[in-house]
Amino acid sequence: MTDVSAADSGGLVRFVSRRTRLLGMPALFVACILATALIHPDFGSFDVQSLALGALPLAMAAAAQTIVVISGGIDLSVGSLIAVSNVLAASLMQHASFGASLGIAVLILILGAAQGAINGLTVAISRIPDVVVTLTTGFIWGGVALLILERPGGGAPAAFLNIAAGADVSAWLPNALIVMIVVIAAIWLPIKLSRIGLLLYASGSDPVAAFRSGVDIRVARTLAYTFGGIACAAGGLALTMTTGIGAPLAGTYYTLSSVAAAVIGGVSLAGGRGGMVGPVIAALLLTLIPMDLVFLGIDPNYGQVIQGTLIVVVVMIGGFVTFMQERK
Amino acid sequence: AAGKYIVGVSNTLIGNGWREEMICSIKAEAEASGLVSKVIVANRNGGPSEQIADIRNLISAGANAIIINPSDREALNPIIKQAADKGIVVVAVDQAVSAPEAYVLTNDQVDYAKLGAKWLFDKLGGKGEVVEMRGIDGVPADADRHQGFDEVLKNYPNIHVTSIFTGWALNKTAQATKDLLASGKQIDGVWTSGIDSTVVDAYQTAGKPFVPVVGADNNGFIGQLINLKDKGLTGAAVSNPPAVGGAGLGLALDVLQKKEHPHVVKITPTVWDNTSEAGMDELKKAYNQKLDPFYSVAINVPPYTHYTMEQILACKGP
Amino acid sequence: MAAEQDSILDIRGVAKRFDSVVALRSADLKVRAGEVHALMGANGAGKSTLVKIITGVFPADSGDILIGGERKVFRSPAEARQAGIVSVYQDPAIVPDLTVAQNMRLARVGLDAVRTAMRSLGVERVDLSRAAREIDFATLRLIDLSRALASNPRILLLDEITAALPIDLAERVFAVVRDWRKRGASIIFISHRMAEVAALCDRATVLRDGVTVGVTATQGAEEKIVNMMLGTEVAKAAVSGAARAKQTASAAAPALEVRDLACGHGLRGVSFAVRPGEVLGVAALEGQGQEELFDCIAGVRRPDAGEIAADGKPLRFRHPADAVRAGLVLVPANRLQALLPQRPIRENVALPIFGRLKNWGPIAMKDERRRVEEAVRRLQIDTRASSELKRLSGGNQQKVAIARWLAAGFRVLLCFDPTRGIDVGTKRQIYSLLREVAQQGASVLLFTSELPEIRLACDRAIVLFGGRISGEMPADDADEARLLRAAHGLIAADAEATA
Amino acid sequence: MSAVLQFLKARTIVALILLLALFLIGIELVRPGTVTPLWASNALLFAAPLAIMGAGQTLVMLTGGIDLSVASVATGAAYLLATNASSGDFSAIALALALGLVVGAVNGVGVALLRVQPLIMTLGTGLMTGGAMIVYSQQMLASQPHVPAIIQTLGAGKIFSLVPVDLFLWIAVGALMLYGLNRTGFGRLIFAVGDNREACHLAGIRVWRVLFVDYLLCALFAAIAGLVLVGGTNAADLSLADSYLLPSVACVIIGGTSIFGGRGGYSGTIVGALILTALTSLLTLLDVAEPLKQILYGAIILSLAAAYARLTE
Ligand SMILES: Nc1ncnc2c1ncn2[C@@H]1O[C@H](COP(=O)(O)OP(=O)(O)OP(=O)(O)O)[C@@H](O)[C@H]1O
Ligand SMILES: Nc1ncnc2c1ncn2[C@@H]1O[C@H](COP(=O)(O)OP(=O)(O)OP(=O)(O)O)[C@@H](O)[C@H]1O
Ligand SMILES: [Mg+2]
Ligand SMILES: [Mg+2]
Repeated sequence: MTDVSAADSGGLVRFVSRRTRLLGMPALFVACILATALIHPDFGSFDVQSLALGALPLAMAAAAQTIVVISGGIDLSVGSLIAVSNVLAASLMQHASFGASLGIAVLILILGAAQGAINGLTVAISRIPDVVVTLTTGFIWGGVALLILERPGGGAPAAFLNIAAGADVSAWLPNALIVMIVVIAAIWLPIKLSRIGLLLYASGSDPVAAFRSGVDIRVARTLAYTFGGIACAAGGLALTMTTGIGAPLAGTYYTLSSVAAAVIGGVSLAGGRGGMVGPVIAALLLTLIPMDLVFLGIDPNYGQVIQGTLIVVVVMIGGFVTFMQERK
Repeated sequence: AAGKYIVGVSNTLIGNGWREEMICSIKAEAEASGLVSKVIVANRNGGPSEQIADIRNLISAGANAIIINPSDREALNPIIKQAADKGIVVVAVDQAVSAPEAYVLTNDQVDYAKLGAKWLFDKLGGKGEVVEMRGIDGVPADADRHQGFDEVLKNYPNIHVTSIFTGWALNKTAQATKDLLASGKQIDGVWTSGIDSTVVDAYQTAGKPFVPVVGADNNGFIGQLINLKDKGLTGAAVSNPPAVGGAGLGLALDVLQKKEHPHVVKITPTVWDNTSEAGMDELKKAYNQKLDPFYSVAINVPPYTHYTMEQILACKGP
Repeated sequence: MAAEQDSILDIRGVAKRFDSVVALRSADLKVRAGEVHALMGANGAGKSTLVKIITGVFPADSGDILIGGERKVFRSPAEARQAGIVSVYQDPAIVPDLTVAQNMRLARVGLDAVRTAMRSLGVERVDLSRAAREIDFATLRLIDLSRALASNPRILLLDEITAALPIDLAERVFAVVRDWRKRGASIIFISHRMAEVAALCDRATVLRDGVTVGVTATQGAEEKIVNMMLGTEVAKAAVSGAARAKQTASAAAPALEVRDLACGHGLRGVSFAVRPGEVLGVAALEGQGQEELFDCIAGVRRPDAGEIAADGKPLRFRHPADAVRAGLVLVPANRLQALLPQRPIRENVALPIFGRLKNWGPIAMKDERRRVEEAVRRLQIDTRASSELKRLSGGNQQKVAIARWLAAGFRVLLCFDPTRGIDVGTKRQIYSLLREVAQQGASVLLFTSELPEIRLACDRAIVLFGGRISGEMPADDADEARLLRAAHGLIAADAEATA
Repeated sequence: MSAVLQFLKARTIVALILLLALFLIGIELVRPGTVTPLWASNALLFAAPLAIMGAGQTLVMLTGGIDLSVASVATGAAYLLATNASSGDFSAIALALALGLVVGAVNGVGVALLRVQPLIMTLGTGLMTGGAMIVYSQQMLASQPHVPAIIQTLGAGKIFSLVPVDLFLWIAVGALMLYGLNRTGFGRLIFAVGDNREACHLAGIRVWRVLFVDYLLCALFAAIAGLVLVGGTNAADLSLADSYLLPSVACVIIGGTSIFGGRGGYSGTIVGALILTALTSLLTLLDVAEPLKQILYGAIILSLAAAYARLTE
């Protein structure tokens, strides 16, 4: 009889190609760090801290976008959700004690989940495409942020700000990096390790097949946006933590860059494919690029050109590697 | 010139003519002073978080002085303190920061609005319908100007105001102005937060009689004030020189050479109207037919800046 | 009365319409406990729709479903599964980006039970940690079935599960089905292969145009079933294989010649030639290099070695467009690869015409309509749901994939299992169509997983085994037994002797 | 009732126009005296550049892509025109359109041949174009920029002070788009590639050619829209068209084109652009606070989209 199991021959190739996909981003990142150290021999713990601090909100935004995109959607309200949490935190925490500020942070995470759930339910029930829903709720949440705080202001207790500042464990392991890893892991691992992750990947990959396998697509979509909302709220808190204030417009920069980070990090916009490590590293990479431009002392007018080129080239390299593998 | 200082610049709004000119003035001043070996500009669209990152990178790149156009009053304080602790001179230009370590050299935005509004309300004889064309909601400079506008408005109970946000965008302003003109709403005067010539253009294409307009010292608007005076355009330009950038560097270099300086310097704006002799003279003197319409005509801020027109137009640093 | 008492599943007057298309008018179906019940009907008769209604994919517009005498409406396949009613749908319901194991967890099915089922189907060696998209279609169908079996169904619905399976794998499915019948489960079995139905099923319910037209025991009732399916007149008019016109051995240069073609692990050196006006059949078990062979000739893959020549001219393809230009056109096995699901039939059929830059300009609408209508007519495509291809029934979609080349024109038609999921009536139409095409001077290379088709449609057959040709014979000698032996690599010498 | 629904389902564009009409009635109810011929004429004037940019965006989104560089291209074209006007109207216009072709070609090569995701490719080229314009502007501080009279007429002129001149350009673009998408081979291919790229490949179509031309056309439309815009504002700065990026995508989606490609068309985009422009204008005239305006903007589009989904699903 014929052998239909085909598991034997392709095994090694698959092993390697899977690993390259997994290791590609970290390898690229390490290469970039080494390049940076070459450009700027003084590269030290101070810069590592700068990198982690700068990437903190973007990493959260990228995490939020990743969760939603994996489930087959896209969230163009990420920036506004971040803004709402940011101004809410800054206005509530202004005169709060450290303990109270932690309580407020939890409250804001819950509110973020609620906002995300509203996005998700609207998408699930109305049958309006994700893009339209989140584009418009993006305007709505942006307006809400302006209602909460008309101009930049507010504040937070020093102890709260110090959570992400400095490096308590080791100079080379800044607190911001620890916060980033712990928070994103706390959001992502429960998804990844539970049935929820399965639901998200399945409904993103092939909603029809998922439904026929017994998945309630609407539940899956709502869950994805809800977790995305939590990650956005964490992003808003991170913004408060790193800037000490609330700014109603500060979130706007994160909508597109979160999508860029997710895509550069190997998440397919078609849904169902990708992980969390890639986008987070992509967020670090996107923070490293402007840093290198400063170190190189490049005419800032060329900065934008170079940044655009680099973003394209990174993705191109990824595509080329897959292309060569497929041709094999 | 064999300068010895490295100068860092942090700017978080790009594609904006005023900011471009500000950066050019910094480069020009660096060139003219002969004291600077390198100007590093960290330039991108962003908020306080991005700006903090940029300042950290400038510190790391070894800047002796950092000129910032701050995106927020408070948010940068911790990093400014860190920079000052390392002996770096930090100058905030255009908008203020509250950090005591920083030198602040700003155009007084509250005054900017006050002067223009006062001129307009007086011109209207203290009564009428005024449109306030603001910038972007949630941005500090816009909030400051609105505050100044409101303070003056309190003294004119018979002036009624409609506020519109233009986003400092040409086409949005054009559409909003045309919509207002088409709506048949009574308009007696327009105060703008900088997108001025577009409003005048909208009146022209709509074929409506001009009403008094207040704008900034943009080259295009100043040209209109001069050339359209015969056609009935009255208006005033309030100065808001982007050369504060270069002035900030001048100040920083003074401090680096151990000259004493007050920490806060406010440049009070001036008003040039086309209804008075003196104003018209100033306008004609300032107008530069060749310059881009959205570049400010005020290229120097004495006594801080030392460069020539050619140098700022070349926009080249050491 | 007694029969109704026995029925574990009793469907009465179910109707369903999609916009203007009536999929089901009034379907009745009674299935007894412990029987294999065939659900028969031409393409578009409404079989798949009925399956989806039973398992809660979408609701019926009217009618009742009784299970064990109780009225039931399931709101989702998950609910149906819990009630012991499980389906393997016509299109795979396996999520491509998840691993096999994850797919099982998704459906809340125990892995041990799945392994047991996979063993019974002979696919236990599939690595459960592989992503489903990396697994070939046939195996995926068996995994889908294993998953269904693992949830221990009372009623199992199999929608054309054997359509994409080669004989050997289909046999395993039959064995498993028989085994489950013995255990008391009821199986609803949908297939267009009469022989299978006769051998496996106890009774058959026949749908025509969304209405149940009859129920019969399957034993010896093939003719009757066909008549019920197609309506008597149509059935009589259908062309039989015997009407095939014999091809005289022509001296003309081969339309297509393949020499020592090798590609990857699958294809290790194959040579043959197809004459103009000839239909050459290709028979093989799963994975013997037939896919690589067709892909190479159609320019989809580049061969590692060997030569392809058309009309004596050697050709090298860098893109399928090169092959199309040389007149070698492919009807791929998986229709999803060939079709534009959101576009109308007309655009699907006309598609290849626009491959040439000179046709990018204004479309000659009249000429296009004529061509398309001609192709649609020749294949008798049901155009009721023509505005979006994905709304067509599976069989009609398959016909569109062939129709486009009739409209565009070709020299050699490469048909990879074109009758997969096509009803008896249409199958005969397609055979006669292939003959007709050949008679007009074109050539056909036909791979089919249904061995009896070779005799009906081809002039000559080659059999692949292990990436090489293991047998070649004239169609008259290509009975199932010989083909099977060659397909297992048993009669290479024997075949040469005949040739 | 169900007959009406049936009809609307078959002709989604009618549903969309119905929504636009309802919306206009709503405006007139909320603020009587708003919907006048002059107001309508202004709405058309400002909808035209958006709809022309939307034409390009429609082409790209029908293939399942998106072009985030349109705003930079429009701005760049406008800026090039203004700064080169002194060297002659014709050459300035040609230069502006050439920018569109160059960026479009780069996008096309990246997306079609190198297979970079459209979103990333165009995000990158958008940054590159914007950056290049900044570099360029530094050399042009004293270039005596102005906008040629012909472009001013195009972007701001009105015949009998009622019929906007750019409407004619829009009609030409619209006719070209509707004819091109429905009646030419290239149009068919755009839908086909968006629906199933692999199927096109197997049917012998060189997909990259289709995509390349597609992105080229999109950028060209963006450059044309930039010219209309700068005609309307009579001056260019480097953020001229920034505020058009999201609306150019939004009007296509509101018009019923799927972001995954293969389904939709330009007629929906036309109505989408009109709805967005009318909405912006309404919000200007409603004297409410900015945050509320934003909330209203989002909420109204969302409810229109919801109504549309109910009518057509
Ligand atoms: N989602 C849908 N939208 C519109 N029409 C549909 C849809 N699904 C099925 N139909 C139509 O319903 C009819 C019955 O289709 P169904 O898939 O049940 O046929 P079938 O008997 O399974 O045929 P086949 O043997 O070809 O698979 C067909 O005319 C088909 O076009
Ligand atoms: N990721 C990639 N990186 C670099 N080159 C690529 C990549 N993907 C494809 N190419 C090259 O791009 C060219 C075009 O590819 P190809 O012929 O497959 O595309 P196409 O004909 O436009 O579309 P299709 O293959 O879908 O018909 C080829 O020369 C191929 O080698
Ligand atoms: Mg079916
Ligand atoms: Mg190709």
